[in-house]
Amino acid sequence: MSAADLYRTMRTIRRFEEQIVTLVNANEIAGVTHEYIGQEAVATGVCAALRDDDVITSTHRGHGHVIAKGADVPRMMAELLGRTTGLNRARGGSMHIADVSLGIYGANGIVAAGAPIAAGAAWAGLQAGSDRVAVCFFGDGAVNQGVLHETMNMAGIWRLPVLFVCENNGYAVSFAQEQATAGSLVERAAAYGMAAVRVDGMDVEAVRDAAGALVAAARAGGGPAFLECETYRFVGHHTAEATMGLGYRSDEEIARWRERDPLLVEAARLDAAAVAEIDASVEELLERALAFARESPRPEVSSARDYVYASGLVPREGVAV
Amino acid sequence: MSAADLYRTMRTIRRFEEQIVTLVNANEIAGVTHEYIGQEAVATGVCAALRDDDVITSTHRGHGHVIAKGADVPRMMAELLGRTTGLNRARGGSMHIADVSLGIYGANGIVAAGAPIAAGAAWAGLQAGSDRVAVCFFGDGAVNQGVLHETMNMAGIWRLPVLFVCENNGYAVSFAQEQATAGSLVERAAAYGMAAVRVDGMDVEAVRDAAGALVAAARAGGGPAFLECETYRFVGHHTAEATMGLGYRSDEEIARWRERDPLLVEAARLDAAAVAEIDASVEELLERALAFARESPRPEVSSARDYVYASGLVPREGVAV
Amino acid sequence: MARMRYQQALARALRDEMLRDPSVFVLGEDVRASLRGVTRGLAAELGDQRIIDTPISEQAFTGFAMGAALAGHRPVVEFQIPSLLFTAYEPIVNQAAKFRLMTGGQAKVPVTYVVPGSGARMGLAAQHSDHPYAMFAQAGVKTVVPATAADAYGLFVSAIRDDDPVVFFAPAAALGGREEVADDAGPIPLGVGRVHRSGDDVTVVAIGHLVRDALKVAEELAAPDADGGDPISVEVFDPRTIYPFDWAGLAASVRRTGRLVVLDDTNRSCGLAAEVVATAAEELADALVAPPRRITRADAPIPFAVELEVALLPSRAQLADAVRSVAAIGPRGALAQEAVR
Amino acid sequence: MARMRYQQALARALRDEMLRDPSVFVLGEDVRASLRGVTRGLAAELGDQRIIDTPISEQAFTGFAMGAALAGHRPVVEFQIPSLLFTAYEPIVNQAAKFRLMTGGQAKVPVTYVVPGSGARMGLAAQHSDHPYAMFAQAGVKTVVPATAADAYGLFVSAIRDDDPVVFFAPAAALGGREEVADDAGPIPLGVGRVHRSGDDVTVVAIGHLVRDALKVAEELAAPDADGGDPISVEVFDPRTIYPFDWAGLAASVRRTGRLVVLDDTNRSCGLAAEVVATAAEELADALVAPPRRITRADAPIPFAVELEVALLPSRAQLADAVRSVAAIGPRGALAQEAVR
Ligand SMILES: Cc1ncc(C[n+]2csc(CCOP(=O)(O)OP(=O)(O)O)c2C)c(N)n1
Ligand SMILES: Cc1ncc(C[n+]2csc(CCOP(=O)(O)OP(=O)(O)O)c2C)c(N)n1
Ligand SMILES: [Mg+2]
Ligand SMILES: [Mg+2]
Repeated sequence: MSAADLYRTMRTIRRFEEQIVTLVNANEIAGVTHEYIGQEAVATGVCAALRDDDVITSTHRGHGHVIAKGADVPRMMAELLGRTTGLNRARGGSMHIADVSLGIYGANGIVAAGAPIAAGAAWAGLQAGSDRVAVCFFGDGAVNQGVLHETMNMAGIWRLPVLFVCENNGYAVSFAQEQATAGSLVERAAAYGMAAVRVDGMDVEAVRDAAGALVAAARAGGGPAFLECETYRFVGHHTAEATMGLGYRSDEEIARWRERDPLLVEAARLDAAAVAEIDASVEELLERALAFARESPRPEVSSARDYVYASGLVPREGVAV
Repeated sequence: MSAADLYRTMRTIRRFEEQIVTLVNANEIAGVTHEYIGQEAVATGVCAALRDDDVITSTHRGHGHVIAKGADVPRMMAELLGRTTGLNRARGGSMHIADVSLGIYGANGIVAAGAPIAAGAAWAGLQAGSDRVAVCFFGDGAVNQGVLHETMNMAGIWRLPVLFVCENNGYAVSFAQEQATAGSLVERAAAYGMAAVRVDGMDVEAVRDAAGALVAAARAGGGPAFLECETYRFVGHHTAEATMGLGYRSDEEIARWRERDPLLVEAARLDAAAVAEIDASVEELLERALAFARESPRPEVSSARDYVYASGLVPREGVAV
Repeated sequence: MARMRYQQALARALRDEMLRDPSVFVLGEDVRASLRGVTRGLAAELGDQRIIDTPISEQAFTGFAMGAALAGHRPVVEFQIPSLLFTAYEPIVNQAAKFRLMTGGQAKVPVTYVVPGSGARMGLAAQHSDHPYAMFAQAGVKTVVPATAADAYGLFVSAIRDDDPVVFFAPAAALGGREEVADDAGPIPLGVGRVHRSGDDVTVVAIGHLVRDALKVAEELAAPDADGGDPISVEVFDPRTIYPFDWAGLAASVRRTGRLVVLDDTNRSCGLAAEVVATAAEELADALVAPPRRITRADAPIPFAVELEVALLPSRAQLADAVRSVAAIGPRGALAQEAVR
Repeated sequence: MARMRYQQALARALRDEMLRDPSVFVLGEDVRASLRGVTRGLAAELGDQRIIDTPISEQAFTGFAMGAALAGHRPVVEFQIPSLLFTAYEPIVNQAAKFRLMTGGQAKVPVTYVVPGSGARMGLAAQHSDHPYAMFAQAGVKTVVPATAADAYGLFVSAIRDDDPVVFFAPAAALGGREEVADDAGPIPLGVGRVHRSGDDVTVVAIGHLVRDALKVAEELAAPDADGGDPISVEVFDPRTIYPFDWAGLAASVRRTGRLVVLDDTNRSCGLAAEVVATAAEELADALVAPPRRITRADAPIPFAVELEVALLPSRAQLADAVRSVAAIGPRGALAQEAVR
């Protein structure tokens, strides 16, 4: 993927997220969303190393991963606005957004829950004789969830082509990573006998290169690997944090990291005209996406119990009929 | 603890377990029990490094730990025979045997479940200004349970005085440790920033010395530590295995390990007369224990719903009254 | 006497108990920053060892609380979202709640597990909208779902002081409600319901935030309807504690009204409403003049789109219909009492 | 046609499905050695990648199965003991069972979770004696509890072929039972009950191993009793599937008998018996001539001593008493049908 393409993806994620914040604040999107602002280089760099048939599992902070893996942006927007044209037909929303046909096995509301799902998908790839890989994205907070360890062990003993991507943005909500985590993350992963690498998560090319090498090794039968990306979120944990005054990090700290904005880092490698052109086309895409979403229908209330079972079973209502 | 005392404890465990097998086979004990035969040096060596006010959490294979921590053997026997004089008033049996007054927070039917309980007890010790420690015993199978990792991390960041004792007997039921576990056990623990040591689990003095050093460091504020004891169970996973023909290990392998029987190893360090005297007194203890148990009353059926709540609440029966 | 929000009442109860009893401490995610609003200011006031931020390790910190409890503490474990209880079910139900029985009464395990925001919250979708109190009642674990600020205060105090594990659900939809809480408010015993409104015709059992809905419907039905239909006198009974349930309170109400409708925001199947209706059908059959009814959540995960979410939750309209339908059966008011005697 | 034990029927169903469909594979602890007897010989016959021994990592291997299912496989996940489902509840209920809804129908998640030995087993004590099927019904997850060998065969086949997550409980106390299983036995649909014995006076709903007890009691009561009391004609209805439940089958039976007793080995509170009784009270009130009754496990963990264990489990004597008590109310047999019309 070229520098321009990397920048374009990051810009799309950034502007998508900024729009989402506006729409949540305007009550046009229900619930809360967790923005990927500041971390764009991670999803973009990692997914640049992936093929369409590779699988990813994502997190509560999932829009970036889903865009980078190639999901349709207008249908993402429609999903978040709760429209039937949405990727998940308005059933998923931000925290469960998915496109299984693109190997996107879903954002996830539960920290670290995507890890074993990715491992199962990776195993299935091996069974099918394919060299596809599965990438499991998770935050620094997730490294203390037992299921992640269980999964790293299983990937280790069965030499599954799983890339564990830890986005270390320094915090799990308010809890600082160094306080939450004994030892170092890469050592933890290395103890399962897998390659474990740390990379500058604000430099999309560095991420792409590191991920590319680990993915190539996994495709070649080298088993699982672990990539820690040092990154930062420029905004609150979620859209509701703004009014909460949690005060767990300083304005200076945020400003310091903003200097290393991954979009600026990559834009500096392009000429200004190219950047401007990309920026303009991203605006156009997002306008189109929003218009598409707004024009799309809301779901019928009578369909509220649809899509629960594949067998056609319809769940019981809450009143006797 | 002297060599004679170490041997006495191991001999008590061994003979207790052998009696239990006989009693289970004779249907005098209900259910299944998991024998500690072959692993006596671990519980004995570790508990030799402990004080009465230290806490332990144990496993499904718990009799050895409970005896080594000082529980009353006749009351253990009574418990297993389902008598009201039992340690747990016939409510616990083999898999839940406990003596909270001696810091024995229970055998446990769930693999690795004792780990966080030990950590909580260790934290409470710190709060009380005490230098007591908590020891969490578990098998090699438990190292792949997520909750153990979560606990090691918590013990690491809070520098809790917990000694994690892994009894690596090579198998989790039928599944060989090397196949089940990626990387090495001590490296896994070391990744949490704790001292991690491997010791010959068939030599009680080696275990005692290694545990003693780690316990002393923990008492002095050094935080958690991990001790892997290489050991072996000479018998099946549980009393029911005998008839199952699982065939996951060879007779040669068992014979090889039996040569390193921890009782023989320690007996060799004592003179034969001392050994004979200890053996005789252990027989006497066990006869007394069995007699006590057999003479003790069975519980009243009318008490079946007692002891569930501390508040005095009595659970509902299964029929309307 | 202060009028306060439910969430503030929880915070006050916690602080009062922590000041009263040094063995009480809090364990959970983001509790120092007080993401859920129940621990605000406490870390600064009481120190980091009384308000402990945990790593994202629900199984371990739940088990940890049990260990600390066995060693003499009274932990309060905060769960940031309700479905985390799924992950912590084993250490709560299989370890803490069974320990006393398993050891023949050797020890008590006084842990409070609190979810300060349970149930659907408009747009949080399937994994953040559960209200899973019935699964604890099913296991015989003490379970509390207070509806109002004063009840939240008194029941949180009781939960913390209780010598057994208690799971405490604060419904998200109730957190903003206000009520007077006396300056010298004390504990409210577990297992005792509250009659929010007396009535003669129909007993409505409502739980948590649904009490508000039940009261609204009761008020509406107290007036003659548009078609000139008779007013219906509804008694609103809030069990407050799900386990143990106040069966005596329920019986007293149903024996007077002869009719029962249960409004419950767990899934329909094997939910709390099932238990209440089953018990009434079995044990109060002689008092019932009409078949008991349930209004519950549908048996389905909550979809993201708000209109779909609302469609699956129990509604006032459903309740009003059910109350009308049972009120139409059999004699009413004092008459009913004669009839069943 | 072969008479076989329940456990053998499970093993045969699994093998048949694995031979038929290469996407079926097994994941669990000690499944190659076949500790639980369901996978005997399969690793040797079908290879290590079809029968996979897992580390002791229930959360991870349960989630792993979901990932493999999304990628086209049909995993069968074996849990060695019932309480392991507590640990795996999140990945089953919150992940696998919600995935289809959450993605608006993008994918199916055909995983079977099997416990080949659930419930109390005489002396296994509190943590190994649970029979937690109601917690899956509560969550709307397809749940099967077959009572006999032929049902175990046909329902296991259906569970594996089903495109949704299915939790399959084989009661420990049923594993030894024998029944004819046809050589060409096929699937038995989920959600369809079985009338084991027809009767006119009382419908007994019995689940899993309790079907045997219900049949015994039905037989006893079919004869005039020692005091010369009238024989009672008991219909024994086994829903076989707990979710979805065969409400139509239940209704058909209760509409004939007018009386209902439910025999269920989950805890009393919010258990399956509560759901059945509540539904009957609400929806079949016009047919019931006597109040419905429940015989369940007590709301308590199982103590070790066998006499205490037995005291907490539902018993034949309790069932017989309950059946007699309801049979004593209202007109019997054909008369009853007239009376309720
Ligand atoms: C198992 C689990 N525990 C707690 C939560 C609540 N929660 C949601 S996001 C979050 C913090 C996650 O931190 P991290 O993994 O670092 O991801 P980040 O938000 O920084 O991207 C928490 C505690 C959850 N969703 N799942
Ligand atoms: C969480 C959990 N999973 C599975 C089981 C069933 N089980 C009981 S003991 C055991 C093997 C344990 O192996 P290990 O930890 O090595 O201890 P050992 O039996 O060798 O002493 C298994 C799988 C259980 N009790 N708990
Ligand atoms: Mg983070
Ligand atoms: Mg072992």
